[in-house]
Amino acid sequence: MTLNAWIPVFALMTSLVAALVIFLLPEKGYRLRTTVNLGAALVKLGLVVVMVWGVFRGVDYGLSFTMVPGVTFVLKADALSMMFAGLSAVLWLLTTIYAVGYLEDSPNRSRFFGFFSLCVASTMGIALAGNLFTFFLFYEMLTLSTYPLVVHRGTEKALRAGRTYLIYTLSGGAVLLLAIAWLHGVAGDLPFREGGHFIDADPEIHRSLILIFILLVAGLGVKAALFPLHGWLPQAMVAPAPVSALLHAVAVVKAGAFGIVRVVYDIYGVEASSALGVLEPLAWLAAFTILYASVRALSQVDLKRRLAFSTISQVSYIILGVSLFGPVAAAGGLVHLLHQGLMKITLFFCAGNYAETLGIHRIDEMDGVGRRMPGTSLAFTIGAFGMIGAPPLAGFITKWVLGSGALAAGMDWVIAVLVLSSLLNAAYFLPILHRLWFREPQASWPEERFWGRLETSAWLFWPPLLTAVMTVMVGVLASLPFSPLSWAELIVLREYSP
Amino acid sequence: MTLWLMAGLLFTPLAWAVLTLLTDFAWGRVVTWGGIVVQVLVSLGLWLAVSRDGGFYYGLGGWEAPLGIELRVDGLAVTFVLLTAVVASACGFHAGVYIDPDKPWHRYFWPLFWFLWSGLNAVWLGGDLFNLYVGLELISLSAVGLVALGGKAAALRASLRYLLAALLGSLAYLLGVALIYGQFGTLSIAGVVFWLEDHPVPAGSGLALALMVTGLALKTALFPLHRWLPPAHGIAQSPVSALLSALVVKASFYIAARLWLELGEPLGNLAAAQLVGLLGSAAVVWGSWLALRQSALKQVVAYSSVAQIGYLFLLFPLTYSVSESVSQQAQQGITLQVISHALAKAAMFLAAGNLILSTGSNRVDALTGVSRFLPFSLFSFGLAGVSLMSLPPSGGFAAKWLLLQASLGSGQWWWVLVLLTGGLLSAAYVFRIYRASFLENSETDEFYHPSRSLEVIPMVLALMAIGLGMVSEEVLSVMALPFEEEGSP
Amino acid sequence: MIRTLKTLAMVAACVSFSGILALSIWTIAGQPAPVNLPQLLSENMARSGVEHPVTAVLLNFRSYDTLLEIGVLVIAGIAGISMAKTASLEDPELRTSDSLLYGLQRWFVPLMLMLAGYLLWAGAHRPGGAFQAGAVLAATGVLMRLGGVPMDFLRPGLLLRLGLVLGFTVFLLVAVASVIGGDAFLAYPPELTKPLILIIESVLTLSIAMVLLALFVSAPVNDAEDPEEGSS
Amino acid sequence: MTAPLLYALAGAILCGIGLFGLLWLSHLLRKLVAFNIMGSGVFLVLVGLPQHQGGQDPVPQALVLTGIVVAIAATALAVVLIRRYYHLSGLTSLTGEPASREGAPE
Repeated sequence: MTLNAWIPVFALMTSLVAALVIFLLPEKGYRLRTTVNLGAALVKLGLVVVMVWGVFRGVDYGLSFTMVPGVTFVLKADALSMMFAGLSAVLWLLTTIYAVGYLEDSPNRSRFFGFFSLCVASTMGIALAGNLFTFFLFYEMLTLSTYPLVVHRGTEKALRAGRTYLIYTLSGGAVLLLAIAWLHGVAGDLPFREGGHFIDADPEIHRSLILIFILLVAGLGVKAALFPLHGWLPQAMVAPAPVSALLHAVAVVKAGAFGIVRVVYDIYGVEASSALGVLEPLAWLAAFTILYASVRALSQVDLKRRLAFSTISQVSYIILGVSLFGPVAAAGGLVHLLHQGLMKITLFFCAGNYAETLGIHRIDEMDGVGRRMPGTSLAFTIGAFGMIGAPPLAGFITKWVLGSGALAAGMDWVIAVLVLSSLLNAAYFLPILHRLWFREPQASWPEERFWGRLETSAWLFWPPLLTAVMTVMVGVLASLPFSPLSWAELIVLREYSP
Repeated sequence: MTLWLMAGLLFTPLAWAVLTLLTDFAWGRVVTWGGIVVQVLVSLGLWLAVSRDGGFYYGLGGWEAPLGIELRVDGLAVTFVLLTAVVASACGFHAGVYIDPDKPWHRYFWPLFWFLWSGLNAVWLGGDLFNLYVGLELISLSAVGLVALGGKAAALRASLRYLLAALLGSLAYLLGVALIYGQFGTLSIAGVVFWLEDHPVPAGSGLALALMVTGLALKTALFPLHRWLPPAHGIAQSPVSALLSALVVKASFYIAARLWLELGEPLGNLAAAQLVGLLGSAAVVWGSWLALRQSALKQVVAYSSVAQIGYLFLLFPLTYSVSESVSQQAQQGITLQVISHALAKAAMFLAAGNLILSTGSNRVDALTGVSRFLPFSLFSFGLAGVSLMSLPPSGGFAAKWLLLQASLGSGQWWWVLVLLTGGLLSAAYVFRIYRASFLENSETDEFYHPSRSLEVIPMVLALMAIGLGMVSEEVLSVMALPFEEEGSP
Repeated sequence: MIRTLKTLAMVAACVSFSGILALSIWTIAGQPAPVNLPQLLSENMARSGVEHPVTAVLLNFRSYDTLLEIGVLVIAGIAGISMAKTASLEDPELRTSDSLLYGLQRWFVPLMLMLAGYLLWAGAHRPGGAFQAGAVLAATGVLMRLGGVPMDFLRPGLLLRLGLVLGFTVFLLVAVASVIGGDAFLAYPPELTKPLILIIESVLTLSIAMVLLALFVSAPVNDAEDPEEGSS
Repeated sequence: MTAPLLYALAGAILCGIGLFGLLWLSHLLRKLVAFNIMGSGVFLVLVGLPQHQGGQDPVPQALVLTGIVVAIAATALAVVLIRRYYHLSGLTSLTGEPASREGAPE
């Protein structure tokens, strides 16, 4: 096997090996652990950059072997997987930096960082999986490795949330397994392929295909927090901030959304799914989720819970994008995979900073925080405006492209959904911003801590600012090559003209 | 070469049983470790020989069936021989450190251990119905002896219950054997199959198969005949529990499966196959539910065995009057389930033993907060749990995948529900243990770390159970090897 | 009332079990068996080294069964003596001081020993053999025991354990010796078959008697208990 | 109807009786006796059925001999266990106190 076949394996291994090393390190080995963590994150980022460049030039990275009789284990790098892999590699690095600061002096760090690395390894596996079977393998591994992170604090509340999380995700996993096994029985071992496999499927299996599609979406929809399968996400907010950040921005919800993209594009094929008539109901479901979650977000008083509902709403943009038939909308949906990640992780980092520095968890405690923590609040503001869709930020690009796509696909009602959703986004983010900047601060903060010169620890201070800057950059520089938007267009080009 | 290997395989455990009987516990440990090395090498050698040249029949004493006893050395048998070598040696090494050498009655652990091993090998290789009966009794009696070893009233109660169940099961099996002999005049399975190939099925032979399968199901603890298992497996010393759950129940199942695959098509019927499958499903659900409700750690693991054994019996409906490929998938799935459950359950019991050693209590609640101490054994327990939940990439998952394919392929979709529900239920009881260990409100600051050698063994087994899924194709390919025709009856 | 009903149900179940079984036996008995094993056996008797077919089956054709069967017996013996936690297996309660029994022993014991020897010898050409002889030998031991003859060798020491496995060991060694000659496990060299079987039979007799006797006398128990795992 | 067949049919009846005792009686020694009755029934079937037509057949006779040894070993072991169990708990059955219902949290 050539070196190219091994690069995806190496990318996977970096965090897997890191996890094992970290588990074996003693709790006190703080410096060594941080070095291993950051070193692995950097190596992985390097490997992903190599692969991105390679995929752009059309190099074939892939490895496969028969695992169970009749099924192969396939790792493969294509344009779509590189988008997800790139996102997780970049954000893993930042989140690791952030988590090192966030968990300073707290117990069980070895355990935390071990599972954290396992979680990233699973995400990487999901990105690089070359068929549904391999995808499922890492999808379930993700469930297992995130559970210890969700219950990390070990309180009754955390354990309850962990239980809800497991019930949802494992049931979803079971449904997904059923769907995959059934599909395997109907059509055999299907590799992910641009254009899909069912363009000229035998009409006799149409009914099974539709049923399988529903099962697949139901299984994946749990992690993607599609209505009505979203209940676990707000509860999982008890986890430490870096976990929420990673769960929401990259790992879990994106794994679900990414899976749906894979199913629609690379298993069924967008034309076949459209012909089967399964895309339009999916679009309606996504649109409903967008609006429903936004409305629910309005009434949340806890900052992280409000952000959670915002996530539910935003992830459905991705699903909406892929379920609108047409290249433009597709690009909009795909690019949101990245954009939402950047914006949401910014917001969660900031929420974590508020909690860690000032002890603020509720929105009504946030009066005047902007003066105490201007850097963090600036990042928060950028993230919030991005979510609302203000030009020229990342969120604006998404919504604009999605809107154009909807027009091109002849589904004008989507425009109304987009506008309404933006208004709702504004309605739940602007009051926070108002409190941040324009209200008088309270006499004292709930639980204030000091870190010398900066407003908070340097480990906590820089990551949100960096992601905020990126949020601006991906918006402003959207038309450059290798920007998320151009990469999404590359994917769509390959999908629609296989 | 294979002659030597076969002789070594049969001779070593029996000889070591004698040797260890003549020593005390500490010396027995040293002797046993030597024997384990020999036995593992011989098993591995035989496995390699068979995977290179294919299987063969081995006539003991130079006599061929039906007059003498022939051993059937095929890919499946040597796979299980190797599995036994792996699991038993892990348990042996663990027991050497785990069991208190100062109690005088513990010296009898080693001879019983070796007799158990020899009985297992006899069953995997057995091709003669009556010889299988003797092998089963060898296993049952040594297992009962191990459970009862130096025990107090509760252990004796459990072992008596176990003994009575095992004896009843054996008698039912022997009654079936008597009918088969009366009907066909031979005790060799291959002989019966050979005759049935070109003759009509004689009347009255269905009962023989039913009796044998029922007796073996009782020995395998199929629902609703499972009630002897949890007390016995729960109360034995952990290495013993590991041996019992991982290997002993599999021996009787193995015979039942072999009988069904060879004789099920001519002698069985559809209703019986579905009934057995239904009982297996009930075992999956009921066993998992009870596992969820136990407060003692080892009882959770023991009831989990009841549930996992249930899956095995799905073999019966999934191989009866279905297409060749579906039957093949089902057989492969069950084989993987047997192997992965053996590895995972042994790992789980050994890890549970370590946790009990650490916390000084068998209660699940006592695990509160122990994940803080990063117990290696908890991690092994968790990894083994992944295989029991049949999550990827474990061997349990590969097994479930094949069984799903077989159920869908044969149109018996109702087993799909059982497989999926069973997975979720097992997740429920496994995560209950994790949950306890993650809880952070305990005052306990004391945590005894058992020695590394105790902790490494379950970890190795658990990693093998996980890794099995990735190499299942290779493992299964040995099973499907063609038989060397010369020497067959 | 409920108990009566349950009993009736159980009786009905067991009667129908017997009925089905008898029916099946009746059906099977009506058809000839396709394999004629007795004929095959008599053709091979010359090569078996003994004259009595049952002994030939036990110790030659199906000797593996017998080897494992002795293993089962040894296991029972081991498990039995593992229950006795005292240094001596003597239990004074089991001794009777009946003078008649004591007196009769002098007559019975030699007689029974002779009987055992005869049974062993007879096994070569008529019903009899190691097990029957061993059982008689064990009965002699039981009688002596009840009559109050001290039997110090029945401590769970090395001697007892050696006695338990003596027959099994010899059998096993013979079994593996054939392999060194390049033959299958348990194959006797043709010229030595008869003496080998005789040796095996004799030591088996001793061991069987020892196991049965050990199981009989290993009854005493003391109160030393092994704490259950994690019960503290 | 030949003598061996009669033995086999008697064996069937003994099997039923033994099964009843094994399942229904609770005293452990009685259970054990019932096991031996059932065992005898099985041995009768084993030795009777093949000799019904073929005349003398030494193979089942040898098998029964082996079976008897195994049954004796099992019986002896069971007696030792029962005795010790009785000594420690004062119970002669498995159903008395200290009983724990199946599945009940302890």
